[in-house]
Amino acid sequence: MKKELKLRILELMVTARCLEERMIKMSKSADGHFWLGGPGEEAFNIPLGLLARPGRGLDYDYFHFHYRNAATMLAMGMDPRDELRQANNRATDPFSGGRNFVNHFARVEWNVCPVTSTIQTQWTVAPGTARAQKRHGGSGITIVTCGDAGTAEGDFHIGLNWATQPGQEVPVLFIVTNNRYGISTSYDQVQPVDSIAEKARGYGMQWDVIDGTDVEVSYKRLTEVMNYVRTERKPFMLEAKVSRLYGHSSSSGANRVPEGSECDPMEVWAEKLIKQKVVTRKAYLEMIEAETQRMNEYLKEIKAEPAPTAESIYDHIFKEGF
Amino acid sequence: MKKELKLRILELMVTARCLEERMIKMSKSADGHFWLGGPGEEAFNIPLGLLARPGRGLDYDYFHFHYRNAATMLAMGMDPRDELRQANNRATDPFSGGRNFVNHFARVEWNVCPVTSTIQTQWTVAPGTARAQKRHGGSGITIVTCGDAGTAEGDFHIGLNWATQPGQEVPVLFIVTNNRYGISTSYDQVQPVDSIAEKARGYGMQWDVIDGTDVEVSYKRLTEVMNYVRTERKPFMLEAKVSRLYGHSSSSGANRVPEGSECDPMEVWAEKLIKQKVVTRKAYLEMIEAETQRMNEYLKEIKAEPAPTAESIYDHIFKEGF
Amino acid sequence: MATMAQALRMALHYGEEHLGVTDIFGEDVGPPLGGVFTVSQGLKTAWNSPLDERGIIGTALGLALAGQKPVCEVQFGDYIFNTIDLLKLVGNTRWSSNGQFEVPLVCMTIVGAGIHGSIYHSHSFESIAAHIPGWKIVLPSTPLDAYGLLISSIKDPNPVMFLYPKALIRVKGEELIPGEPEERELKRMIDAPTGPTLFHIEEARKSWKPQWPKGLTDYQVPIGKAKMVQEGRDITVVTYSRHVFLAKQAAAELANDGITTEIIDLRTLYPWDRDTVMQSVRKTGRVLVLNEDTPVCNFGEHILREINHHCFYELVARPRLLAGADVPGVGLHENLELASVPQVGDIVRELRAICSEVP
Amino acid sequence: MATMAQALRMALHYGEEHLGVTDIFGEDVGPPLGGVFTVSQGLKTAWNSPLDERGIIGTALGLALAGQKPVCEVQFGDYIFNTIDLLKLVGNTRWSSNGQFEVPLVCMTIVGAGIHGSIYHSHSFESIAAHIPGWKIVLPSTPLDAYGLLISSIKDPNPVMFLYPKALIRVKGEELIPGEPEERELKRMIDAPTGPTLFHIEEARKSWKPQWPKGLTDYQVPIGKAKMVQEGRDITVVTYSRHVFLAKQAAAELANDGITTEIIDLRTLYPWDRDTVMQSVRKTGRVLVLNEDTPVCNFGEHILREINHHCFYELVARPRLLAGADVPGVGLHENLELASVPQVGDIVRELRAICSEVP
Ligand SMILES: Cc1ncc(C[n+]2csc(CCOP(=O)(O)OP(=O)(O)O)c2C)c(N)n1
Ligand SMILES: Cc1ncc(C[n+]2csc(CCOP(=O)(O)OP(=O)(O)O)c2C)c(N)n1
Ligand SMILES: [Mg+2]
Ligand SMILES: [Mg+2]
Repeated sequence: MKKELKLRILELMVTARCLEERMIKMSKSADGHFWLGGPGEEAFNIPLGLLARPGRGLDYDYFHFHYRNAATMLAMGMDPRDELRQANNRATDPFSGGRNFVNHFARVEWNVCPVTSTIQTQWTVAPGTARAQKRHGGSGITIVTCGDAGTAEGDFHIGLNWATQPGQEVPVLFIVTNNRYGISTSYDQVQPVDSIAEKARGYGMQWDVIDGTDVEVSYKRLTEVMNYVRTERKPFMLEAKVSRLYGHSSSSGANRVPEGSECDPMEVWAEKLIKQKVVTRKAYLEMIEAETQRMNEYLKEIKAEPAPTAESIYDHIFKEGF
Repeated sequence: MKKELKLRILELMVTARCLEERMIKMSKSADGHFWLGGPGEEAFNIPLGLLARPGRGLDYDYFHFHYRNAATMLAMGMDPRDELRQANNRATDPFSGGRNFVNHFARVEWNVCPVTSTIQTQWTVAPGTARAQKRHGGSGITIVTCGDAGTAEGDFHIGLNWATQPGQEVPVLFIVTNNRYGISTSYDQVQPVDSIAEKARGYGMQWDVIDGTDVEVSYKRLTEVMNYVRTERKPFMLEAKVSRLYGHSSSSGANRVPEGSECDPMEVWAEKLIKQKVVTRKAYLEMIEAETQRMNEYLKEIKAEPAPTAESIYDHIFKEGF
Repeated sequence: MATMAQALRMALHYGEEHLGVTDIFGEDVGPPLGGVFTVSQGLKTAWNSPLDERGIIGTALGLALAGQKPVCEVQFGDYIFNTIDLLKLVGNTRWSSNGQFEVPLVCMTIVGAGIHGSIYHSHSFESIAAHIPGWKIVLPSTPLDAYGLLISSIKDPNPVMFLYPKALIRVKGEELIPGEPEERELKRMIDAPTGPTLFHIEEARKSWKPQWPKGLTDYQVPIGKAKMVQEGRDITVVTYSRHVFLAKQAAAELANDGITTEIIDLRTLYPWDRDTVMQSVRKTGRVLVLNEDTPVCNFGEHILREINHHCFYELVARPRLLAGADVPGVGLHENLELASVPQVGDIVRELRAICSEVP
Repeated sequence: MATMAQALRMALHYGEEHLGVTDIFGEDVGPPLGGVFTVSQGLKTAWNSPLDERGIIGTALGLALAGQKPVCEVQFGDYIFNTIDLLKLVGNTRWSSNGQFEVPLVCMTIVGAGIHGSIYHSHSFESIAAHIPGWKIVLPSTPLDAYGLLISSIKDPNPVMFLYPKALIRVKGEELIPGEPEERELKRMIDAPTGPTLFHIEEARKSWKPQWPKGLTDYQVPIGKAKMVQEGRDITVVTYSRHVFLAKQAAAELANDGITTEIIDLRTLYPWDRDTVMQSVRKTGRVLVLNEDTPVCNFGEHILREINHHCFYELVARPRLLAGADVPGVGLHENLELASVPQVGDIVRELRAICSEVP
């Protein structure tokens, strides 16, 4: 991995973290109402975003995200202000116009399909975009993410089954970010086996499980499996073990988990780069400082933007005048 | 296998076949409106019924059947007239009072839960009865059956997942009778892998695939796996390859498939027993003749029974006066 | 004349050829069967899905998000109830994304009783469908309307729920579809050969190709426009689907007493044609809303509310709903089916009651 | 006074101890959390299910078929829409089996807007629920009613859909539940200790045991009985849940003009209390039906139909429905939420409009 890339990933990690922390604070006031997001998943989610091919239409990748993919969106080029606009439910929120919760992305220019609150339904939708891509040709793929607990829904099976129809295997990268919790219910209480991805075997699908808190492991394996899906035009299931550093959401205590209880991939990566002299500790701390500051300023800026109006509730239900 | 048992199974096969053929004829007239059922599955379904433990309450087995289990019900002791009562939608139909299609059993005295038309939902219900049985203790198990195509529903995953919860494995025998068709859609068009049961591995569940047109194979393996489920109090998935001798249902041509295109387990078993001198060909043919005759008489008899009344549509919606 | 199944097949063919339809799919929709009611025989984009309604709706949504034009089928309306959350997503995708994503899909499913379908081949779906925002909902009663509404549904860039009546699927029309050949000719051209077993059918269809009529057009029935089935002075019946015909029979009986009945076939349930309905009710002052869904939160109650709101002081008798019985299903025996969904006699009874009501 | 969450918890405890409840389960219902709204803390039969609503309803049905008495929870009403087919099965099991199988289960789920819940924590469910035959449906507005209705629901051998309002779950009651201790005492006894993170919460609760109040009774609110919240002469409001309180505020405004409003809290939606409603409407001649579900095939339209049918000639003004807006969801921003579900100002406006209507 080149030095520039290493540094770029650290920078994105810091941006993502500072953005999420900014939004956590907002959720405790009328500025935000609510937060849930991805601290603890950055080492995986950023490589994912860097390797993805956002764009509009069948030549690009399609995305069906879980609600913990802010770092992926940042790596794909999202302006953090856009995320804050949604968190602060401004009319200028480009994803939903102030309608949806934070981290519920939708961006048609990047093929980012609307993130839904209904857990796991995205796995039932993903084979559809991939089918269109398979027919179209090229190397565009569909990327769909979910959490570990959500894989209990029947939609888990449906996604895998539709992606592996005989003669119609479709290019979907199925990703489970396994933080070993669904809200308060631990993995060990509800999952019969060590790995979720292993179930892919029953569909004749390739699969793997990796440490998603390790940047290099994630980057390397994602490169390989995305290449496989792009060229073979077949699905792959990747499970990444990740942390959930601020708990489930603001409703269940968005506070850091006790020091050391879960791996903080940003800290780990920073220490590594400091050791490798890619960055100094001072520069790293300044980076955090600067990004925190930037997010504060962004928030001030976007708070001045217009709020959605009452009448706007009727906008965009149907397309008219076609 | 004792001679008596062999003969008993042949008799049951003949009864089941003659009953179904009687109902197929009914479906072509106003006597029945519709038919679907189990010819081609008898070599498996009869051993299943013989080995099951019908009765009321937690000390007995619970059943969540597919609509092809008439032979199982006969093996459990069902009076063929009861089936004809449903086929002819008499008020005396003990399963549904003339409300439901043929082969939609429900018999509380035997823990036969209502057969639903909604494909595969029974797999989502089965872990519930099994959970009660696990808590109760004893050796009662839950038996749930389905076809091959229906396993595409999300409920397939749900059944397996709920039956294998850590520390809460429950005694369910999951059975797929694989006739390689869902109405007109062949197995090869929609199933990515050779065996459906293999998916059980992803849940840490034991599984097997057998030839369900072979009486001895079916009887032996069912004895073993039922014993496993009864004593280990854990689930097992068994896939049985079967025939669909009269097509999907009366709506899609209830006519025998072309001679030799699918194995007729009754013919195979009869030939075997004739060879083994357990039965003579003459006795076998007489048996068919007699059973056909018996079914004709039963039909005459039950047709004289009362029809459901218009007012009865409101009966049994709610339990009143508790 | 074409049956409704043939009309739908021709409209789907027109959609494939001229309107960009990319996928017609669902359980048994592709070869060899071409649909359990023959609707999708011989169509070039038709394919068989796994037996999985959630996957069907999900895949249709995915295809639509990726710019395709899918027409998906749920084999029976009775089996669509495991997809309500997904139908809600389909309906809210455009709105939730603040207008970014279009969802140009059509979902077809056959509904209603009347063919001894028993508990699970008799369900209505319109009342729950109409409660799901973001969908247009149509429900034709004739082959010509079926053709025209399906063309309109395909052309519509919004999600359209295309319901059609089981009891009428094999009934021939009374009006010609533009471009429709003579009846026997049509059958020869577009009905797939059949056979006694699936094996024979598969064999016979291997070499079969439909000959599509050349003159088919994009004849449309606009979404949102009701049809005045017959005019009358004394009472209005607002209905749709199979009950249009039962209403006509009931009206014929009343005509013997000199009562003339105006019958409106809504055809589209969302958005429905308020103008036509209100105008008629203002004229007659009496109205029966008629359908076969169960009566609690029935779509007819919605119509009644609007009629009451807009015509309250012009009504000369209580407006009424005649709907299915409040029971968990339609039983198989004829006695049960007839008692569970409105029959001609019931309609006559209600019409007379309304007409004889003296405030 | 107890909050609704505490009231429900006590009723569930009473159910476990005295009414044969065998399983209280759902997502995060068991330890350590005891429900995302604390409803099932400390209950001995509470357990965590997989994240799977279909599995929850299916297992509840299975348990009930096997003679158990399950109370299952769907974490939010917004997530129940993937189970409608199963809810239909639950509702038709007794009837389909000709009375053989009882399904004595309770399904609890929290509904409604009012807490900035955005699109997927604001849904109503009563209209679709009421369209599913075979279920009783309750929806309390106070902790005391919540207790009494939950006891009744558990005692009922039929399936009961127990809906309860998100916006009121933490609101304290104004009436004492029989056997309820003093407020701080109650909190000390039955609220589980909390902490800043899940790790702390788990730790703190390992050694915790609730102390259940000794004097709890089987106090019941009968299913099917509405509550007369306040009497009035001029107009009737038929409502339930959170809108009982908004109606009271609106009525207080109208009282300034000398208009007195009768407010009925239905409490049970199926079967609902026709007697109380009709009696009131006959008295006042004017009625507003009020709820927050979307307006097409809204449960209020069902009530309106019945009111019209039974009281048409006694009505002195058009009866109306004030419901949620016909939009795909409740948007997050306050402006959106306030515009999407009826507010006090909207209610006042409608009440005035009905009262000032001159035929
Ligand atoms: C269908 C559905 N059921 C329940 C919920 C409520 N809910 C939101 S997040 C969540 C837990 C998800 O856990 P997991 O899938 O492991 O993802 P994580 O949050 O851990 O990333 C639950 C139960 C929901 N949003 N959708
Ligand atoms: C949920 C649902 N979807 C569709 C149907 C219609 N249908 C009835 S049987 C059937 C095919 C079932 O095939 P399979 O599961 O292989 O069982 P088999 O009939 O072959 O025994 C279909 C699609 C249904 N009954 N339920
Ligand atoms: Mg998780
Ligand atoms: Mg099959």
